[in-house]
Amino acid sequence: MAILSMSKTLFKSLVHGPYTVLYPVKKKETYERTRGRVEINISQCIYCGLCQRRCPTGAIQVNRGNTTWSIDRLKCIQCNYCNEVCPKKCLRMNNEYTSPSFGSVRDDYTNARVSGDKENN
Amino acid sequence: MFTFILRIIGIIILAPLAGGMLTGMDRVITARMQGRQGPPVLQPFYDVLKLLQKEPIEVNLMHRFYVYIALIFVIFTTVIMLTGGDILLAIFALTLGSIFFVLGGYASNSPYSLVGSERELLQMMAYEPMVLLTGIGLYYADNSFFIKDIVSAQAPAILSLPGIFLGLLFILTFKLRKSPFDLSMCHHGHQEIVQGITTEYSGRDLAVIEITHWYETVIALTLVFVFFATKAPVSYVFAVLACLLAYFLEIVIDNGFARVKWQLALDSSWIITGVLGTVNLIILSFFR
Amino acid sequence: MNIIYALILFPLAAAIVIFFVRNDSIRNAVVKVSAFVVAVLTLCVFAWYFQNGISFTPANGEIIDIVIMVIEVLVAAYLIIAGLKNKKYIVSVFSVIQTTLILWFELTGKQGIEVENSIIFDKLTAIMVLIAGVIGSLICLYAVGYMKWYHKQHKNYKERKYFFLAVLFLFLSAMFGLVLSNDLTWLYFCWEITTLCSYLLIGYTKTEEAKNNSFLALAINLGGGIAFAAAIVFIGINFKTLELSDLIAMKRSATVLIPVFLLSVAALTKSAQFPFSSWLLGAMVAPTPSSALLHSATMVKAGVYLIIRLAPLLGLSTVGIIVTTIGCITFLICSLIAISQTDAKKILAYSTLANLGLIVICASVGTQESIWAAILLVIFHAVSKSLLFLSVGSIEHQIGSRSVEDMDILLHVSRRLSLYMIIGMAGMFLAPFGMLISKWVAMKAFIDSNHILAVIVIAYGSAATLFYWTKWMGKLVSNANVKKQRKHTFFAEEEIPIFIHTVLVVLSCFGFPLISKYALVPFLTDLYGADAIIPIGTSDVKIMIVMLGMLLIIPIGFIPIYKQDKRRIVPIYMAGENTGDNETFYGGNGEKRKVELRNWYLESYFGTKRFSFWCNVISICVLCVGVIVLIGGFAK
Amino acid sequence: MIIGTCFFVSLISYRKKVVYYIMEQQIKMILPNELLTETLRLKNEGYRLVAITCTNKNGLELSYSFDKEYNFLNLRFVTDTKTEIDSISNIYSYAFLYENEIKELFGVHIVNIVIDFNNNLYKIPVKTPFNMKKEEE
Amino acid sequence: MGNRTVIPFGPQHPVLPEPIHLDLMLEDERVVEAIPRIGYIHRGLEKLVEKKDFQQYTYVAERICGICSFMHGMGYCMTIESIMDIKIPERAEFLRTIWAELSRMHSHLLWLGLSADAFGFESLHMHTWRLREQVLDIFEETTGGRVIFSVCEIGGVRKDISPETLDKIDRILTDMEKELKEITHVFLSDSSVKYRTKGIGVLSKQAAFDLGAVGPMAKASGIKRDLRTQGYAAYGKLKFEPIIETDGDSYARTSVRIKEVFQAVDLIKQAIAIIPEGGINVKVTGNPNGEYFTRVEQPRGSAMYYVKASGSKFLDRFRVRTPTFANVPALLETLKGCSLADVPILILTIDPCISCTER
Amino acid sequence: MNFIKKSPWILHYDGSSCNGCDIEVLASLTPLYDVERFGIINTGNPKHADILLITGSVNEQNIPVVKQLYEQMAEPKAVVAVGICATSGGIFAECYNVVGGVDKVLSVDVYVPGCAARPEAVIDGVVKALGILEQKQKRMRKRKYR
Repeated sequence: MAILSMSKTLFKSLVHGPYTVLYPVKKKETYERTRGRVEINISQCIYCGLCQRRCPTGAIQVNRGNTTWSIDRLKCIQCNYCNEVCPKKCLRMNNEYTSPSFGSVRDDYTNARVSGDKENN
Repeated sequence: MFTFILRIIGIIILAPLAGGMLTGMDRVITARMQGRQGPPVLQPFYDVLKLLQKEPIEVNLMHRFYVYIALIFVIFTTVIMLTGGDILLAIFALTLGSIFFVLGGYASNSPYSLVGSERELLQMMAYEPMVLLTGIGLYYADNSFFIKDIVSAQAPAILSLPGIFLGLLFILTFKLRKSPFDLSMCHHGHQEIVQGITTEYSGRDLAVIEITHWYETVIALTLVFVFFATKAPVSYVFAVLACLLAYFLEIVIDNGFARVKWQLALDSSWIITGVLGTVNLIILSFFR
Repeated sequence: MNIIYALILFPLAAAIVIFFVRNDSIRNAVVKVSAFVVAVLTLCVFAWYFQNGISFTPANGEIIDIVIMVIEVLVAAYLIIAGLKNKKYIVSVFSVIQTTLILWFELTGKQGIEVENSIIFDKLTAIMVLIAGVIGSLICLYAVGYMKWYHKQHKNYKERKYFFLAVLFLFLSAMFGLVLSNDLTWLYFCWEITTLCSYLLIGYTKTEEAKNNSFLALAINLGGGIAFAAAIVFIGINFKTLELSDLIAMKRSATVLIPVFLLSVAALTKSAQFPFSSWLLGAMVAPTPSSALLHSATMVKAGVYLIIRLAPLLGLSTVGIIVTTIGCITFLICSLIAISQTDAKKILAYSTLANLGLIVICASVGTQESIWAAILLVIFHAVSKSLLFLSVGSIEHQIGSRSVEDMDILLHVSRRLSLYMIIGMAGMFLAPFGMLISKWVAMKAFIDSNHILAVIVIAYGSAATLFYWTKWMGKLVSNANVKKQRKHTFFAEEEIPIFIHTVLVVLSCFGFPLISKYALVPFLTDLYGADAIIPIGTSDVKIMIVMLGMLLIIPIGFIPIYKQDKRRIVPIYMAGENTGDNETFYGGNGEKRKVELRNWYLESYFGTKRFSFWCNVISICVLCVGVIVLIGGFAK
Repeated sequence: MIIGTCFFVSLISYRKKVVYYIMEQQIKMILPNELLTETLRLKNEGYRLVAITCTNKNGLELSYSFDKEYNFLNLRFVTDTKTEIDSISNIYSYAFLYENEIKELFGVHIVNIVIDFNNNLYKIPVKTPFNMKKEEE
Repeated sequence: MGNRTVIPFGPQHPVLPEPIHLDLMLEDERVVEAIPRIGYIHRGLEKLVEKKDFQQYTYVAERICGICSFMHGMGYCMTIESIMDIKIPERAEFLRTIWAELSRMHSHLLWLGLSADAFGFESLHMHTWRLREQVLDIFEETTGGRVIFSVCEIGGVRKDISPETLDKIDRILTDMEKELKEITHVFLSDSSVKYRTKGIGVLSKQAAFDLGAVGPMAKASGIKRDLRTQGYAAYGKLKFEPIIETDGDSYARTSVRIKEVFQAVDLIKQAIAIIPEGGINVKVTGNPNGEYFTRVEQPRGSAMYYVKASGSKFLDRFRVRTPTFANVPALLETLKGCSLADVPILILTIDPCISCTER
Repeated sequence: MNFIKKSPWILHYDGSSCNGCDIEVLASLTPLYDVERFGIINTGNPKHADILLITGSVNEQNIPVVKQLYEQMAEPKAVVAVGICATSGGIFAECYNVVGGVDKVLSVDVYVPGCAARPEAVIDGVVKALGILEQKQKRMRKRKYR
């Protein structure tokens, strides 16, 4: 009969205090490899469209004519495949994840200028 | 007469506040034991106030009636107990309230509510003998069923009723709906019968159930209280401390056990009642 | 002419008339009128003699004695032949034994014993007469409505309504005689007549099961009759008296306790306590009015009535302890077994057994408080239980089933009926209704008289009681969806008695302080010579009246709230697989599947099999111990 | 269509040149009507069913995979949607899930399944999704 | 059967993390019959091979299930590698092994937590999941994702773990082992937990064999079968014994999983000790042509992958037989005659991964 | 005062996700993230819930379930789609049995991206939904008093 065998852990936790990361106030540190969000250094992009073709979900749209590179944040699965295939290595996986939104988020990058919904960045 | 009415109003208002605060503390301590930060202490009040603001929905017309009437009878019990009334009568009134609550579960005619009701009834069957024996034990000890007489006795009742007190502590786990005996409904809904009787209640009705539970907490702790209180006012301090300690013990038990099945719930409580309660009573009856 | 004669003889006459009227509508009219007259007579007798009571011997006692003897012999002959014909020899044997015994005594020993008061009407008798008269007449009225459809639903039984109704009235007559007699031989005669009525009614349907059960009932009750007869002989020979009141007035001694024990055994058989309980369960095959009248409200009360009468001699005496123990076993075990039953009448039967057990405990404890509780229990139980039986009878009529599980649609079939039913059940186990008040006082009485076993038994037994009543109640309030309304007829003859019963249940709760003050306290004071006090404090009574008031007022108070607060109705939670009608969900193969909800019966825990045998063994052992102790003369 | 029902019963075993982990790929071609006898034989030898796989390329190619300890073996035959294939759920009770699935997704006509969901295992908008091309052609 | 309660259990139910439906037929609380219904998560991802090329499909394979994500990715890659005759670098094999065993730890801890929740032991659930977070931290540090790693690729792995990080992992695991012992002690010895698991859902060795049970379900019934012993990835170079129990009840299954957690710790430590230097991937050219069956041991049991390719970028057929699929018949067997209160535990006891099952 | 901001109760339903988001939703209840700090309870019962948290895309079979659950919730209520599958169908969008994101069936209030969505993102999403709940509550009250 082992009853209350949990009590040691319980009291230890009571004394130790919460293990909780008080998230909105304090953030848990991210790691270098943490996959958050794809970003592009648009000035280096050559609009080859390789990322668009390789993207498993079709989140990336590249338009060579308008020199725009855009990504649908609600489609991106952060697989990092685009980054790997990019011949110019101008794509980068950010540590910050895309924050939740009220509607679809499409980040458009035209040459050297970032446009789009600031709130959702 | 006027002061008496004032007192009753005071009880009706203050008892749920105390119960709510206790529940809030319970949630914080539980969270800390689980290594979590936990909600604010006032969280139970937020919950209830939110529920009161929600859109009222129901599954059929008769459904809500039972929880309101249960609340009324639980308040009635609280008033009887805290004004020093007859402890057996209080127990009966409480039972009446609980039965209405159970009927509420049946009235929804929903599968999970029904199973919850059955389990709740089974639990009532499991703990009711001990509650009755507690009243009887107190009568043996102090020759009165009236709480006002019991709390002004020469010696605390615990001295002659240690067995009964332990038995009561055991069934408090049922009363406060704590693990391992939270078969019929528990505060965290991860259970095979969803939320048991409360599954079909929402909004205001759920708030009423929550408030009922606060009153019940006060009632349960009053039962602990009377075991320690004597004529001397200083004993009241000890009695309150004993209540808090008992409540803390329940929290520890809540966090230290897996939920049992009905067989063990019934067996264990009847055996505990049978051993602790009746042996204590038999010994007492010898010395009468 | 004394009105008491009228009380006894009128039902007898009615029985004979009803037996010979073969036209349905005329007979129904006769029954209705007779029932009404019986009720009026009862009330008259009650009003006349309640205050002062009366005790007397009829002028022509000897003729009555002879008539009784002749009828006894005829009945015995009938029973012996019936026993032989159906190969139930034990019945014949029992019948022969007791008739010979009593005949021998009547012809030899009885000579020279003067009976001063053959008939005594005191407060207890008044209450019993009131119960038998009022409830009896209501049930007779109900039987008219009940029998109207009974044979339509059960086509395979032979229609013998005239017989059924006649026996009911015959029984009423016997029951009045039973509670009024002080002369033990008369009491015994009435006792035997009730046994006969019970036998006839149980066997009414003439099915194999009914036949077997009726003979079982007969055998056990005749067994009790033997004990009764032996007690009479013993008393007559040893104490040269045949008056119950004289016996009670005697001092406890080993010799006095022997007839007391025998009478108690007789009472236990009549009240169907363990180990004699099986007959009452079998009796449930009879049509419901007879179950209500004989097997719960009145006849079985005759047993406990006798024990209440004997109470001053029981107490903490050997016999008292034995009877208490048997009562304890019956109360606890039957409460537990009732949990495992689905048949409504079976539940009621077990509940009856349990409550009779409780009354037996109260009576045999024999203090003023406990007898106070016992008598109140008799009253409340009679009213509530007969209400429940009648309601179940009507429910069977409405929904065609006696199973508790089928009653979830009752709310849609007949709202009124379920309300009556709920009030009846509340009367059985809820505060502030009668049964609970009496239970409470009983508990207090047991504590005060240090019957610790009884206290514990009552604590556990009540918990079990709570379980089976509440789950039944739950079925009644559950709002099962029924797509189409069933057509039903609820005869006025059925509803009026049920309604009056319901009113009585509620009124008796309001009125119990009055009963206590005007009937019980004087009776108990007389019986014990010491001032009896009401065991419940006035403050508690007030609170209870408040509670009762709340129960009546709150539901009405809710009506305006409901009118004002209309809500959106959503389907019940079915884990997201609702089909939309609260009755079905999309099941395993994607097709609609009906939700079925069933109560718990915990067969493995509380099943009959688990308990019955051992409890019978234990209670037989207890009785044997009693016999040994008494024969050895150790009793005190 | 019937090309797949190759009329030879042969044991083909590949050996891969992978150094670290080699898994025996035994595929035994059988005829549809030999399925039950072959399965029964394997069952008696102590084999357990691992999976039933259907491939929709040049006819419906059914592979029944079995294992005994770590030994891995496949039975294979080719069929079409019309041929009745006997269920092996009488031999391996737990085959019913695989068979129902294949029946529903590929339209293989498997009969006598112990627990037959009648194409209700999954609720899908298209009928036999893995066999759509055929129907379009 | 008028005497039975028939209730729907799931798809949405608080004890079910994933939707599965059961029609439960109860007598009192005893389950007389349980009829399952699946298909709530059926996506039809096997068909997706026709739309995603075999490289992209790695990401789909990983998302067959979020708990055993790595194993699915690895199984898929191994199959393609076998078809294409690719020998991946040894270091990659070791890295795969380390991640696979970490996944096993994560999966078993997750399961332990859920089962604690199923029998109403909330604090145990919380503490188990608290420990699990440390494993997730290792994942995040080494792969960049907490549950979906995207680290396996055809021809090796995408990311290397630096020696410092390997040391750190070793340290973390050493610390964790102590805490794990404290928590698992409760699972194995607390009487209230034992009351809920001992003798519940007993599956005899014969029944487990006949019903095709795999993984801990089979191991707990005494069937000694662990595909890791066949030495895929780097398992051939590590020392371990498959864990078995013989009771076949829920307790035995808990015990098997707990032992496997410690075994996983041990295996990771072994792997870290002998991991060779070198590259982590080889370049893949061309398209696969041929077919192959691969079997790997997942936390839940053995999984089978089958790929048929005919030289194009798109595969002809991808098929996965997941362990839960094989365990469903055993689950239905154990459900018969259990109590309603045991249903959650019994469902969890096979460690159901419905999303794997239905694909 | 709107107390709904202080105690949002969630109902989690797994549409047809890969489990990744589900376990992250569960993880956000556990010590490290502990959403009970905000009064959030995972009720598992639509009747009690304020926020419907859906992970995974919807398919033929679970569309009625999702609708049913939403209908059984009391106003004010919000829908939060967690994970890429729930927002757009994700990598499975082209599967024959995937209808698409949750917004194909219900009006989604907050989209939480991520594959799998991190617990922090789940918390952010729920907190964002609180604002919507508050507005809905205000609207509801206005309707009531009009």
